[in-house]
Amino acid sequence: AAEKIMVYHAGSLSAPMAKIEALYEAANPGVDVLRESGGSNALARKITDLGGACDVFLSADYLVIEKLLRPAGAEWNALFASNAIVLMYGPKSKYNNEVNAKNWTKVMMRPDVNWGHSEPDADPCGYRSLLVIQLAEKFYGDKGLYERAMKDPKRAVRQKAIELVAMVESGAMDYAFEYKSVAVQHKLDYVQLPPEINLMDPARDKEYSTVSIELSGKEPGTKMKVKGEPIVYGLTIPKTAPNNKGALDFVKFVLDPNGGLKVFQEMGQDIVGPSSYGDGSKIPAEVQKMLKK
Amino acid sequence: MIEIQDLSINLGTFQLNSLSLKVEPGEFFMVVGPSGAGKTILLEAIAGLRPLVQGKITVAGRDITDLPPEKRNVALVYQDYALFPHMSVLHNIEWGLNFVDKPDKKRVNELIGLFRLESLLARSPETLSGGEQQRVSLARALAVKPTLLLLDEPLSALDPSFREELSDYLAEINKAGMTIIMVTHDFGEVLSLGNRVAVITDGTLQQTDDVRTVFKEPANRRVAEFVGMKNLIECDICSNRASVVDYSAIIEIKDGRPERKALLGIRPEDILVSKTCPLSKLNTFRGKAVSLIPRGMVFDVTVQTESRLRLTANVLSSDLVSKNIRAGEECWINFDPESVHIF
Amino acid sequence: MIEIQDLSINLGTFQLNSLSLKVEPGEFFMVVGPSGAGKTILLEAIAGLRPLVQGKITVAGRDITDLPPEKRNVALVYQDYALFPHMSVLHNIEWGLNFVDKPDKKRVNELIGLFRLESLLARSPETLSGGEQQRVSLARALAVKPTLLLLDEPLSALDPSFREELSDYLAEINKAGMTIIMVTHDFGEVLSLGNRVAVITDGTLQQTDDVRTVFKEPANRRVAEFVGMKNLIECDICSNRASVVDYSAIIEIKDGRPERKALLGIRPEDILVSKTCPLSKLNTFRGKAVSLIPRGMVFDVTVQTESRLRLTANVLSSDLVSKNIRAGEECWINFDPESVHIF
Amino acid sequence: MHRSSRESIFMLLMGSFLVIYILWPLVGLFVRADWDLVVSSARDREVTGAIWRSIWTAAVSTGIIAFFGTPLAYFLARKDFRGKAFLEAIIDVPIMIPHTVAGIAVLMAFSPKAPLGSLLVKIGLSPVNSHLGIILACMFVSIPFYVDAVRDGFYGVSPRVEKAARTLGASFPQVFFRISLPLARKGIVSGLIMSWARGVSEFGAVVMMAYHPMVAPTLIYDRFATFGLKYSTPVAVQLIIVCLGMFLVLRLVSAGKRREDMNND
Amino acid sequence: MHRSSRESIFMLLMGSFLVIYILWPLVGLFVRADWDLVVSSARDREVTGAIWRSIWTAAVSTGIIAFFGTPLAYFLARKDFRGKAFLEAIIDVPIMIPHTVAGIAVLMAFSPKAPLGSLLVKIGLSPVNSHLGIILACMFVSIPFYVDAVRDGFYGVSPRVEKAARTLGASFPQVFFRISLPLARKGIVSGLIMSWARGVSEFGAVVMMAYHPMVAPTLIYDRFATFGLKYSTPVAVQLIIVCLGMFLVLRLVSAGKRREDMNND
Ligand SMILES: Nc1ncnc2c1ncn2[C@@H]1O[C@H](COP(=O)(O)OP(=O)(O)OP(=O)(O)O)[C@@H](O)[C@H]1O
Ligand SMILES: Nc1ncnc2c1ncn2[C@@H]1O[C@H](COP(=O)(O)OP(=O)(O)OP(=O)(O)O)[C@@H](O)[C@H]1O
Ligand SMILES: [Mg+2]
Ligand SMILES: [Mg+2]
Repeated sequence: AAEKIMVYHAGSLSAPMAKIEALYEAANPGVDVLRESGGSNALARKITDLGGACDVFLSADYLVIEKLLRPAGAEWNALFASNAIVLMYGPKSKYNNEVNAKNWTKVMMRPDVNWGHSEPDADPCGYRSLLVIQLAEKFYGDKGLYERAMKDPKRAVRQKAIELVAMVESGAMDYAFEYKSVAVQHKLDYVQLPPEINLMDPARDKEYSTVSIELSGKEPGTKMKVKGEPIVYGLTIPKTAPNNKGALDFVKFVLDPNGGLKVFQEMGQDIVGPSSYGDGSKIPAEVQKMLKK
Repeated sequence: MIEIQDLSINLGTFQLNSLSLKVEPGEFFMVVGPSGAGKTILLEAIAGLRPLVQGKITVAGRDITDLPPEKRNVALVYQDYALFPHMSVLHNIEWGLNFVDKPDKKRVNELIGLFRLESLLARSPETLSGGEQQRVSLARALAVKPTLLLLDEPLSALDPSFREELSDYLAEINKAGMTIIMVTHDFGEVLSLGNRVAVITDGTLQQTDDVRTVFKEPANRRVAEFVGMKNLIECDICSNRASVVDYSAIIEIKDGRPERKALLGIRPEDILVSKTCPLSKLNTFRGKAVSLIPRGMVFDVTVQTESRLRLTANVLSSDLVSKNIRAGEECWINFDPESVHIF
Repeated sequence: MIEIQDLSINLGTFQLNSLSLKVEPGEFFMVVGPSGAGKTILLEAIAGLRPLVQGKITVAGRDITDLPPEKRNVALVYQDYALFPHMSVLHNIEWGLNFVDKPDKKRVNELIGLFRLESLLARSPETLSGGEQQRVSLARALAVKPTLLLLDEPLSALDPSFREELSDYLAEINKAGMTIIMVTHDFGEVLSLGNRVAVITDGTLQQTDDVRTVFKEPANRRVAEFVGMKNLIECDICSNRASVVDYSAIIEIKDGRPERKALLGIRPEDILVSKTCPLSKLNTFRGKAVSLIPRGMVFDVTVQTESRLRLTANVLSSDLVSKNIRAGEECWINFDPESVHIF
Repeated sequence: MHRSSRESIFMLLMGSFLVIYILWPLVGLFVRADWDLVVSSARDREVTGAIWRSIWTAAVSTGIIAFFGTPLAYFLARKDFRGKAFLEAIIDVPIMIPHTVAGIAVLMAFSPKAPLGSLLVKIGLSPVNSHLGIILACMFVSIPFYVDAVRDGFYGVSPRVEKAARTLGASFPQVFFRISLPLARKGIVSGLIMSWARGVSEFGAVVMMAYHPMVAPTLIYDRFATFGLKYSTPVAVQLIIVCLGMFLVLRLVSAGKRREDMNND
Repeated sequence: MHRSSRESIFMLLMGSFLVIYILWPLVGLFVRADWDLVVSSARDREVTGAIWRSIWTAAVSTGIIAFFGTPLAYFLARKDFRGKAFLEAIIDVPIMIPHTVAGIAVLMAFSPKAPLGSLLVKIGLSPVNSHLGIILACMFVSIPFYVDAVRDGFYGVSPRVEKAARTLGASFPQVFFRISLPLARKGIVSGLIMSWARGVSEFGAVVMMAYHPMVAPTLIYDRFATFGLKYSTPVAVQLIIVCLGMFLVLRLVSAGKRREDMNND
């Protein structure tokens, strides 16, 4: 039987990962890459709580690996790409002919406009959307924007990106905060937000961290504070990986500037690093070689 | 009461053919016919449960052809009872009262007593015996006091003494004014209860007449055979004599008639069988008893005469012994010219 | 053939009480009883379809009490036919042949002809008339040539001439060796077909006897009432005279008996009614015809004698006219001491 | 007697495979559940709220289906016509549509931009992110289960019995409500249970129409993704216990008192 | 005649609400679909493979359920006993369990770490990420639909007819297969359709056991996540067309030729 590499990845990476799979399989005949996409949190839970067989895990937020996998489930965490939050809209969205990077906050808050984002607790994209609004309040000097937005009855929270896309396509929602790569993949229009607020630029780390949000903690009822940070994707090989050798090889391909990283770039994401987050001592040597210090 | 004009029903392999019928108010009207003749379907049509191909049904001059069943005030007791399986016996019987202007609870109690259903009231119909189901079904229909009661073999599953009691009750309510149309296979019931009777065979109405007339003077061969006129003989008639075709026998008939070929019938109970030559010489034949078949209280005695006539007579079981008639032995038969029916 | 010992069945509100019965091979055995007596349940028990509380059933000496129904070689014709609704008439009839060693297709064709089912073969049972269903059900059971045939009112939905034909056929196959146990409400059938008869009332076997004996000499009052012995009189008996309790009448009986109180019964067909005083003075009473109720071919004539006896006699409808008997008028009754049954 | 019970035992043995197949994972769920959390979550407003919401939205959806679906089922059971098989096939389609697709299809039909959805919005109803949205999604996935079960129930009602009832003076609706409906009771109860339970369980389609207000499956998923299995299982366990109780009551009511006569047959 | 047809029309009108409720979103899906893609995806090996896999795994699961569930359904229809309502309630539980929970429960029961799962692994079967896993998940969610429908079907079979068959020389199994089963035909067909279709549609539970090999719902989800609605809808449309065809055949077969006698009643 063919060698199998099980890859769990965030839904927002579906398109690039499909391409990477094809490239990798072409380069390594006899290897079958099996991708499973879903919410980053849910996938991590599947690995930890349900014994899901996973060789490589790529998360939309490196913090998911930190929070849920390390140190029990995985030993290292490699950052490799960034993404931006955009305001996605579709052909049926109201005012889609006048919205732009300057007026989007006003358009969004118009009384006849539905907008939404994904669930902050379940999906990193969700809380990042809220942070973007907070940053926008400062950036545009629009006092009280965040509070008004939170109280806006037309705000809808959705579980995952998938449903936001479906809603925007069907016209049930006019605007949704979403990763840029997702908007690109689904060929939907989007408002490109200024780098000061779109959480894309790793260099603006400081600016982003001026805002924060309360999220659910480790168990229901508890809270924890999350600060604004650039959107950085992380990957790791879980300890339980059935095919560690194949996993290493695949990770190398993903981190190869002429391999995976190139694909991410083509599909609307920027490359970060690649570099190790936190304690990098357990990173296998082969992978270590591909990382920037 | 009810007048049916030109009623036709089509069920693919079976047709009821333009049947016309008139039942007088207060009449006890019987419907008989062979199995599969269309009796049940006729009752269903009257109740408004079968789509008609054509025809008109009027009650007291009012056209009810297109009236829904519940507006006809006609209750039908089905041959297979059609009880409501999810209700107790009592609720079955009382059910129709829900749709009646002035429900008569007293009557329900009377019916329960009369039909001896007291001990069954709480039971589910599925646990009842055949006869019990039949009684419940009849009581249920009577409870609503319909103006027209349609009964499809309503006493067939009852024992004789019960049947007698309920016959008497039906006769009584009929006297009290209820019009009844009843399908039955029991000629005893036809004779004892019925005013007039309709004979249906194969979807066609053959005869409607007074009950006794149908038995004595059936309209045609089919009816004759059906009502048990077993002796049917092809004859050449000339004045008041009929010579049996192909045989040498001559049969005397009552009135003079023009010469013609005809069918002639004699009911078996009208033929007397005796061991010795009877006094009357009219229609007296000597022969041999070829078979004796028990039919309850009577025997069917078939006699082959010397003139090669083959006639069947009914002899009371008790008479058979006292008259000393035995199979294979010689005997005499004799019948009145009055009892010879000519078609 | 079949011996039932001490059979008991419990259905909650109804019990069949330790019933014992023996049917000889080749016998045509009748079971009669009022509605709800337990006849159907008895047949089901014999067929192995009802759990027994106690009892033993042996066939030809072999204990079959715990044998499943299909191993008993007993076919049951249900009162409500129980045809297979998903099969054509033909498949219904042929169905049992699947489980028979040597299926006899020829017989199936014979049965179809005999039961006049030719034109119905492709039909679904749900579209059949009541009588048609009954014929199919009977043919289906006969097709498997059971060693014991259980019939539950198998002819009740048929017209008289068909019924006669099929009775003859049943008599014929019984003569050819098939043992038959048949439940019926038709005393005519009991008399003409049956060898012996069992009378059941309320789950209890009352009498098992030769068919004629049961009618003439019922075992007790319940059986007497059931078999239509309408004249039941409480008497003080002394030698060969019975003096009616409370009345002044004396009835002559056949043999001398010790002095005692007893019940005395006379069948209505054994009582002669005449307008004029009959020749015999034995058991002759003068009275008044108080009611004349038609019962098919006969009338129930109830006479109130001068000695205040009230007796019911059967008079042939034709005799009623010839003898000139009218309600309310004077008449004489007379009966043979032989026909007086003492319990 | 022993004979027939031997056969019953055989059938029960065969069937027990499936019963165990259902019970095994359920028992696993119950055993693994942290019962302190089950107890405490029983007091958690969010949990009880979501379970209650699941129950009533599925009940409303079942009610609407029953209102329109019962006549449809009767019609299908009583009439035969060209294209009936096609109609029945159409009715069954929602069973086989993947739930997400069902959700998308319903969302597209009822989105405020679509004709139907805008109509609803115009009369002041919001078809998405609302209880209405949950009900709309539940209805779509539940319809076939109700209609199929009830139609099969009506097949078992004898038209003769209905006719006899007509001749006793009852009109068509009276016969329908007092005879046909009660006689199809078993099928109707099965239909109600299936339709309602199917609505309670729905996640994929409901989540397309409304993540908030949260129904139980959404909450369970949310808890799973946010806090892990430890915190989602207690909610699931609670939902199962509540629904099991409701099933039990419904079955007991519908079984009625047939006990005695059945075992005698 | 017009009377009864007036009533039918009323019932059909009521029912058509539900039919339209089902058709509207479906038609929307079909209209929006890019038919060039539908046609080309009909030649896409991955699509046809996933659809075929959905069909056969659901069929195998239905087969197993039918094998064990038919005796169970018969038993439930014929016997009455203490605790029957409880047993029936247990059997219905999988209907109301959110699919993800169902998937988690089945996964935990059959994970290679659990006793049952390790047993399967020992005999060389892999319960996760395999066809077996898909079948195991489908079974769990489908059992109640089959058992309920078939049990209701058996309720309609007269015990008298079965008894009459016994006296004609047929043994219990012969009567069961030749009389009871064919007479419960409508219920069985409904049960088969529901159980099979439910299996085809399952995503939440199946995806827990096996994302790969991909069944149609997983593929549709994957396509949607990767390429968007434009590329997922054609797969859904194809799946619907194929299943609709299969329903049609099943219903036509089960309807038989009752046409004539029905409309005369
Ligand atoms: N739905 C139907 N389709 C075709 N033929 C039918 C249908 N219903 C009844 N028939 C036929 O119509 C004929 C008349 O049926 P009906 O029930 O009226 O007979 P019947 O005179 O009542 O007979 P019985 O005395 O046996 O009850 C029968 O031959 C029967 O087979
Ligand atoms: N399942 C049951 N539970 C309770 N009682 C029952 C059940 N089945 C039958 N019975 C009762 O048992 C008695 C005998 O029934 P059975 O059917 O044997 O009567 P039957 O003698 O055949 O009467 P019929 O001549 O009316 O057919 C009836 O009173 C009936 O109500
Ligand atoms: Mg009839
Ligand atoms: Mg009986």
